[in-house]
Amino acid sequence: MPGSSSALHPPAGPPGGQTPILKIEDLHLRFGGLAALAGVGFEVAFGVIQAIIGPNGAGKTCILNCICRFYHPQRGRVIFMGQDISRLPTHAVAGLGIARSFQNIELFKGMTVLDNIKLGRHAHLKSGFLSGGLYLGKARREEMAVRAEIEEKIIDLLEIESIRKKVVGALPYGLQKRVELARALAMKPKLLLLDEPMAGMNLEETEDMARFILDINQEWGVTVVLIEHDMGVVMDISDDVVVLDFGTKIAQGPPAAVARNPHVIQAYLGADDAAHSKLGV
Amino acid sequence: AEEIPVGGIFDITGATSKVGADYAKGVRAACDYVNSLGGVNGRMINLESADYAYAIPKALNLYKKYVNVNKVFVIQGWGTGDTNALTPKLKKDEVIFMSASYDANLTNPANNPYNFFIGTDYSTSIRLAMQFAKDNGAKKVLFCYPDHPYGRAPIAAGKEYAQMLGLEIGPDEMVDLTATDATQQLLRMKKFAPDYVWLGGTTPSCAVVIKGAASILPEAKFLINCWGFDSNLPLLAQGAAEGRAFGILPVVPYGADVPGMKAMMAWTKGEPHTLHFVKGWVSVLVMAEGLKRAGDKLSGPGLKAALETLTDFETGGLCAPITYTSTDHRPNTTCGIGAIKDGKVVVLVGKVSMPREAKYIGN
Amino acid sequence: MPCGLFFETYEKDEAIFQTTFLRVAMAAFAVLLLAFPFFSDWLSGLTNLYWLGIMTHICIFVLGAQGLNLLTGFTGQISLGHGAFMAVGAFTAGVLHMDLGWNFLLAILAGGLMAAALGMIFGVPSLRLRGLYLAIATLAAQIIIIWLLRGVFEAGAVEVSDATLFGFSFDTDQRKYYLCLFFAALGTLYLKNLMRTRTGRAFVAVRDRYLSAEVIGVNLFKYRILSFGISSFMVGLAGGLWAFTENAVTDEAFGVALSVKYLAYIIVGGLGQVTGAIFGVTFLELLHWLLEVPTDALSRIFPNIFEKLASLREIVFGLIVIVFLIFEPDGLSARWRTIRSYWKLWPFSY
Amino acid sequence: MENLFGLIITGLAIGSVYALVAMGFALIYKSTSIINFAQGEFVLVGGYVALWLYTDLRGLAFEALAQARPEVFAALSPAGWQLVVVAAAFLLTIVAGLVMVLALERLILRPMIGEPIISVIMVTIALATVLKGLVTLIWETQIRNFDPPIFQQQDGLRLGVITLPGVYLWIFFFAALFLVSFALFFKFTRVGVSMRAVAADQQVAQSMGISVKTVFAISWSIGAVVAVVGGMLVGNINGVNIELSHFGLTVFPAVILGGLESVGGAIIGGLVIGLVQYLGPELVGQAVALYNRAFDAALVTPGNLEAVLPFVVLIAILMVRPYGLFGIKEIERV
Amino acid sequence: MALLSVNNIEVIYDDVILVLKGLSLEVEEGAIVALLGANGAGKTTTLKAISGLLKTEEGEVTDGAIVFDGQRINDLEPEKIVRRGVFQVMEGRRVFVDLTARENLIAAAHTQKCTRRQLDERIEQVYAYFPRLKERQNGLAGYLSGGEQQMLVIGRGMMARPRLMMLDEPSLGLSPLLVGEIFEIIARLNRELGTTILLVEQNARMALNIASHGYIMENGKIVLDDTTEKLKNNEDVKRFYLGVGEEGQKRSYRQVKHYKRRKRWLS
Ligand SMILES: Nc1ncnc2c1ncn2[C@@H]1O[C@H](COP(=O)(O)OP(=O)(O)OP(=O)(O)O)[C@@H](O)[C@H]1O
Ligand SMILES: Nc1ncnc2c1ncn2[C@@H]1O[C@H](COP(=O)(O)OP(=O)(O)OP(=O)(O)O)[C@@H](O)[C@H]1O
Ligand SMILES: [Mg+2]
Ligand SMILES: [Mg+2]
Repeated sequence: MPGSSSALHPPAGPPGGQTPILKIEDLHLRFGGLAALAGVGFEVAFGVIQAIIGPNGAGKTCILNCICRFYHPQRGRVIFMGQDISRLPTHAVAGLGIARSFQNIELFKGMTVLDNIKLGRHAHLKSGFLSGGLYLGKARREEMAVRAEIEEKIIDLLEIESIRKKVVGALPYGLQKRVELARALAMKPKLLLLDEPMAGMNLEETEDMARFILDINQEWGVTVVLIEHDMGVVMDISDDVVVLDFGTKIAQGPPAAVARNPHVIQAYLGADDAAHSKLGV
Repeated sequence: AEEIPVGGIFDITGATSKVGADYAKGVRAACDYVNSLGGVNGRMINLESADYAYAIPKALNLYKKYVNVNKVFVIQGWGTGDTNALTPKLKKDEVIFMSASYDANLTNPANNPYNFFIGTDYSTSIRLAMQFAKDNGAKKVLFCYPDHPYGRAPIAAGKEYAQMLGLEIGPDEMVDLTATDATQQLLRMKKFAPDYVWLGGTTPSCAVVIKGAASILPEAKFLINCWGFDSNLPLLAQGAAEGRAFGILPVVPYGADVPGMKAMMAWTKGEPHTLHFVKGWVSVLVMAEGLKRAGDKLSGPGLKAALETLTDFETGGLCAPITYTSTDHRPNTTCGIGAIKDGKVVVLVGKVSMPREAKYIGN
Repeated sequence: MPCGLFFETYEKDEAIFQTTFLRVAMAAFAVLLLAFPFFSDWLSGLTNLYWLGIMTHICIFVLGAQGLNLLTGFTGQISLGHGAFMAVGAFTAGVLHMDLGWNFLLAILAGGLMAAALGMIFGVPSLRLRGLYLAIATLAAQIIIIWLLRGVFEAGAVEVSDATLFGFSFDTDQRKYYLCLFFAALGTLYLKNLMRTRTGRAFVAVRDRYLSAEVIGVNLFKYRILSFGISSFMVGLAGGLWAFTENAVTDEAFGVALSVKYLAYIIVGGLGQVTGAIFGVTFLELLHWLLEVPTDALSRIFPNIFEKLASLREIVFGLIVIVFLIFEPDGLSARWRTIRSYWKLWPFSY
Repeated sequence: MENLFGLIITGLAIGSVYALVAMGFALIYKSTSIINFAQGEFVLVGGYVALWLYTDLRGLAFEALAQARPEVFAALSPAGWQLVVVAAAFLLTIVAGLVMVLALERLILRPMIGEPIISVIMVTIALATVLKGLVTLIWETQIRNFDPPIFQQQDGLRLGVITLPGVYLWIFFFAALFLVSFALFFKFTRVGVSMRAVAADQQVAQSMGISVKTVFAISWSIGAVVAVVGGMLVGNINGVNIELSHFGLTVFPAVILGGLESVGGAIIGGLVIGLVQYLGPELVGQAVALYNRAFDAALVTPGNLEAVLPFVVLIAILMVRPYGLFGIKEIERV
Repeated sequence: MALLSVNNIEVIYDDVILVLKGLSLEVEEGAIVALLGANGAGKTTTLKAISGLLKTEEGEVTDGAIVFDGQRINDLEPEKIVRRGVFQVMEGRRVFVDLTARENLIAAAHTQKCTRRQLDERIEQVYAYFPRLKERQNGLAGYLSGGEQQMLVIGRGMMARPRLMMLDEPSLGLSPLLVGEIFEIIARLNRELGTTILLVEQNARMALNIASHGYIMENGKIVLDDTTEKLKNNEDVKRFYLGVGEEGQKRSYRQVKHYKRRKRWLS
């Protein structure tokens, strides 16, 4: 329910949603002889859950890396809320409201959960090395405000109260994934990029994660780009699916239609239904 | 009777320990020797010695310990590093510091009232060396030294004096204390073709230069400051030093035929030592004489006053007679010049000296 | 959890000393430090060492080591150039005070800033270099700076008079000790605070995983350089204090050996822990000096093996450090944390 | 200018000394990710042990032999015996180096497996103190030299006015020998891959049955052998003294320049640093002279340039190639 | 007698954290056994205890025994255990990032005394299973995509030809097509080479399909163990691991209720 009073962030962008929140135009990315992306383009509408699927090595993660300006494509543009971000430095992208989680967990292993999440807020905080070191007045109030907000909104939503003082490195995989999501949420995202958030989770946790993503999308109005190999999840929660293979888009459409596409079945899904999802079919 | 506490700051294991250890042995042996003769005015010298491994912070703390805990008023020190770091404190605490850094800067009591040492200061040495070169027909000289306070200290004085003597001076060269080769410096020197080269390094680096010069600068001769000239030089230079290397000898080599050596030889039972041992030994003899003259005024100023009464004090020929005055702490302006003969250090000229000119005090 | 800690406010939860035990312990420690000069003579008589001087040096090195820990422990950039940065601080402070007559406080601040500036210049390669490559690039800083000091400025030795502030002169060892203690405490507090706010977290993020830090919005370049800046400022400040406590600055005091020693302090103490620098400096300095006691005693009994004893002392020192690292590879502060967490839950450990 | 050739050759010769010492670093780093700060002390130990065997033990051995079996003693000419002694000292030094490092491995390095790299590096720093202490304890600190020198001055290489002492040719030879043997060793065994695997991830390597201990032992042994041989050779240039260990620091630019994990790189790095030390000051001197002439200035070339130029060049090269010439670029990927 | 039997082991991390609390399981020679459980239940810890890798962390087996092929292996070094034929394919795509894909495979054959030819053949075999790896064989493993790294990790296990292969979440991050294939490959390894398999999986349906026996663990203990046939029909397993709804039909992720559903067999 967009606009609900409990929303942490008001839904961003025009209510009509005519202009897409994210527009990828003709991305080309080469590594030596390997074309990781060969002219991919698609749009992501405001407020949707957009899935990207495709075989291993198809270039899904590369797209996210291009959006975050971590990879620099040889050709093509990335347009976020009407602004061309193809020239920005990596760290500036975060300030615009693009947050992501990573395929191989990229948490700060030696820090506590709380510190990891606080770090997500980095781009939105003000204190510098002088005021911070003195820890008086503004810097202190700012810290306290962040702490309160993280505790009351994010940690509460993701149900990780009990581990917030733990050092991230020793947590089980599934919880680390959740902390990563929490950190991304702390970035006040308008667009949330999730790279295989359900990988390595059992059914129950996958269900939890799906619920969180839906909540974030529906209640907070955050647009989500979701890369996931669990087709059950993709089918159930996404609004639109892009299918990649060898760096090109081979299909796009509503989940049900995509799943019937013979190209997609041949390149990606295979015949064995049981392999599609942890969830019983 | 009461003991006289004396501090000792030595380098036994550090970077300069290759000469520092033997110097320390000299100091320690001499203290024992003095005590064996009944001490000073019946008081035994109690030497508190410690190794500072050429680490300045450690020297500083050792100093503070000696002054505050052991209540010493005289310290046998070692190198440029500790001496420079301690100098301001000495003035404040009125503590006598006898080091092996013979920097001329320390001989001016106006600036450094509590510093004393027994060797010919580096600036006087370099002047004597220039004089020696001039007397032996040199026209062109050049200065080669390490980029280190010890190396740099006398260079200005040397140049000024060489100029006065009408010698032509070539561009300076620097050879590191740990160098294993000096070809490029020698090649540059070759362009100037000096007759004499001043070497202000330590024995290993001087040996490197002299060895390389055998083929590059065969004509040149070398004048070596006191820490670069000892019995190791001929061994390291492998024959290249024969007849071409001349060194400043502030003290006589161990085993030289002078009266003062007998006691030393007897005390050390003939076990061979380097020149540096002798330096340490003499430093204590001079201190002991000062203490003796100070009588009951056992304090920094007391010892200072006593040392400043030394006039032509004889150390049994171990070094030139020593004189300190309240305005001039140069021990003497005389030293020996050594040469290498048959792989041994020999005394070439027993005494070269120059007048004690007031304008050279402290520089 | 029956025996955890619960806090009513976030404020309390974020406090530095969270339990009564800790607060009491810290207060006791502070009193001990403040009262130290009053029983140091007694200690000195006992051990034939000058403890006030040793403690003063410990304070100065703690300040510098906190600086290096910020850079190496928290930001993950090893520096082998901190000896030289300290020299810059010391020389700058000394020369400004003596030649231009600057007040000592201004002079040491300027020394710190000068060191910070140089630190930042030599930190620029950190933009591209990692790990040991960066470490050796900072070793280059060490060599080049000392070369410049020696060769170009012919700095040699500079004498510095005592520090005075509003007519009060820090001229006795006791006063110098308090001065250095004050700055060490200030530096420690600053670091502790810094590390629990935005900037500090960014440093740690850069250390742990600079790639994801960047994606989160941390400007890598800025924080890498900033870390060099603050770190060399602190060590430069330590240099300034050195100038005013020892009244002399010589380049020989700040060689590569000092840089390596700084690194040793924080590794032995515990990288990335504010207590690490304190523990490390204290442990290594105490070990070093306490070994002097048996060496000294033995060399009185066996004067002939004085030299051997000096070598032995070095060997024992090295061996103790090695054995210590084998048993406590994460440094002393790791042990301290274990003890602390034990006390937190006391009497219900486990 | 006429000396340029001589400078280049000498630069390369000095460079080969660095190369030899640097190689040990690279070998150890390659499989353990540890920079061994005690490498310079290995050199020191090598120098002293060789000297002791060669100078002190020789006399004793000869005496014993001449007494026990005079006929054997007479069978060889003094020159022949000299050769035997050199060879024996050489081999025994290597053995001593191996014994030392295997003991170190067993007692110190093995317990540190799996601990933070920086702590292990710290251990090597402490180890340096211990080794230095041992050397001063056993042999005291005085300067000593090989007497008679093993690699005589006269069989050096004459290049115009410059004579390159024979010992440099030997160093050159050994550097090449080691390089070739390592290249073959890594080519024909799978040890190279195992070493790099251990460096990359000790735990995973263990999960594949690679014994981290064995790999550590192998690489430390090789590293130590290279170092003690280096010490023996370097000790012949200008005698041994306690400062022989400074090589540990002076070769850092060479190691880094070549790229930490590359043995070949260490050699190239060493040679480049040697050249920089020998050509750099010359070039700077010429540049200053040109400037002086052009602007009628009187600048002096700063002294001791050869001490700083390697580091200046190092930083410059690292800015272009952050992993040295042949080092492995760290994977940057999310 | 079982090839592997784990008797009542206890594992403690950092001297304080008790993770396995008396866990026992058995794996018959030639069988495929599945080990299922929630995150943090201690599955990985169990495998590490068996392979000895626990010793490389701050973990310790404090009680119980692990017997492989009739011999106790608790106290052996990990490399010795590998030599006896136990190989753990670690979770989390732990490839050697600085080595090429091919070198990763070579490293895995460390314990195998095989000639260069045989080595090449084995590598080709792996490539036959994962053609994508062949294309990327000379690329540094660190630059492979997540799925490619996963293939490589499994390929390494194949290179070692162990008697007992322990796979920790092999299907993680693979495309559905490959997930199907991976399980087929596992079954084939078991069938053709006779490799005994201990499989930790989150994709319970696939795991139970190819395994003959299954263990379910919670909180460091085995709470349920049976043949897979029976497990598949167990109501709790169906509900919490296989995702079959109350009435036996498909559940949807959208319908997940907004309250915490925590059901544990114990506690
Ligand atoms: N930095 C890089 N250097 C070289 N090759 C790369 C790099 N990054 C990615 N690649 C290659 O590009 C291709 C696409 O990689 P990408 O990570 O985008 O795949 P993906 O679609 O996310 O696959 P998966 O589902 O397995 O994670 C892969 O073949 C990968 O090996
Ligand atoms: N090195 C470690 N130090 C401390 N605790 C650890 C360590 N490794 C794991 N743990 C703890 O042990 C418990 C079990 O972890 P383990 O990795 O075995 O679970 P798992 O069942 O494999 O979970 P997942 O499905 O997430 O892989 C977890 O609570 C974890 O926090
Ligand atoms: Mg991917
Ligand atoms: Mg696991």
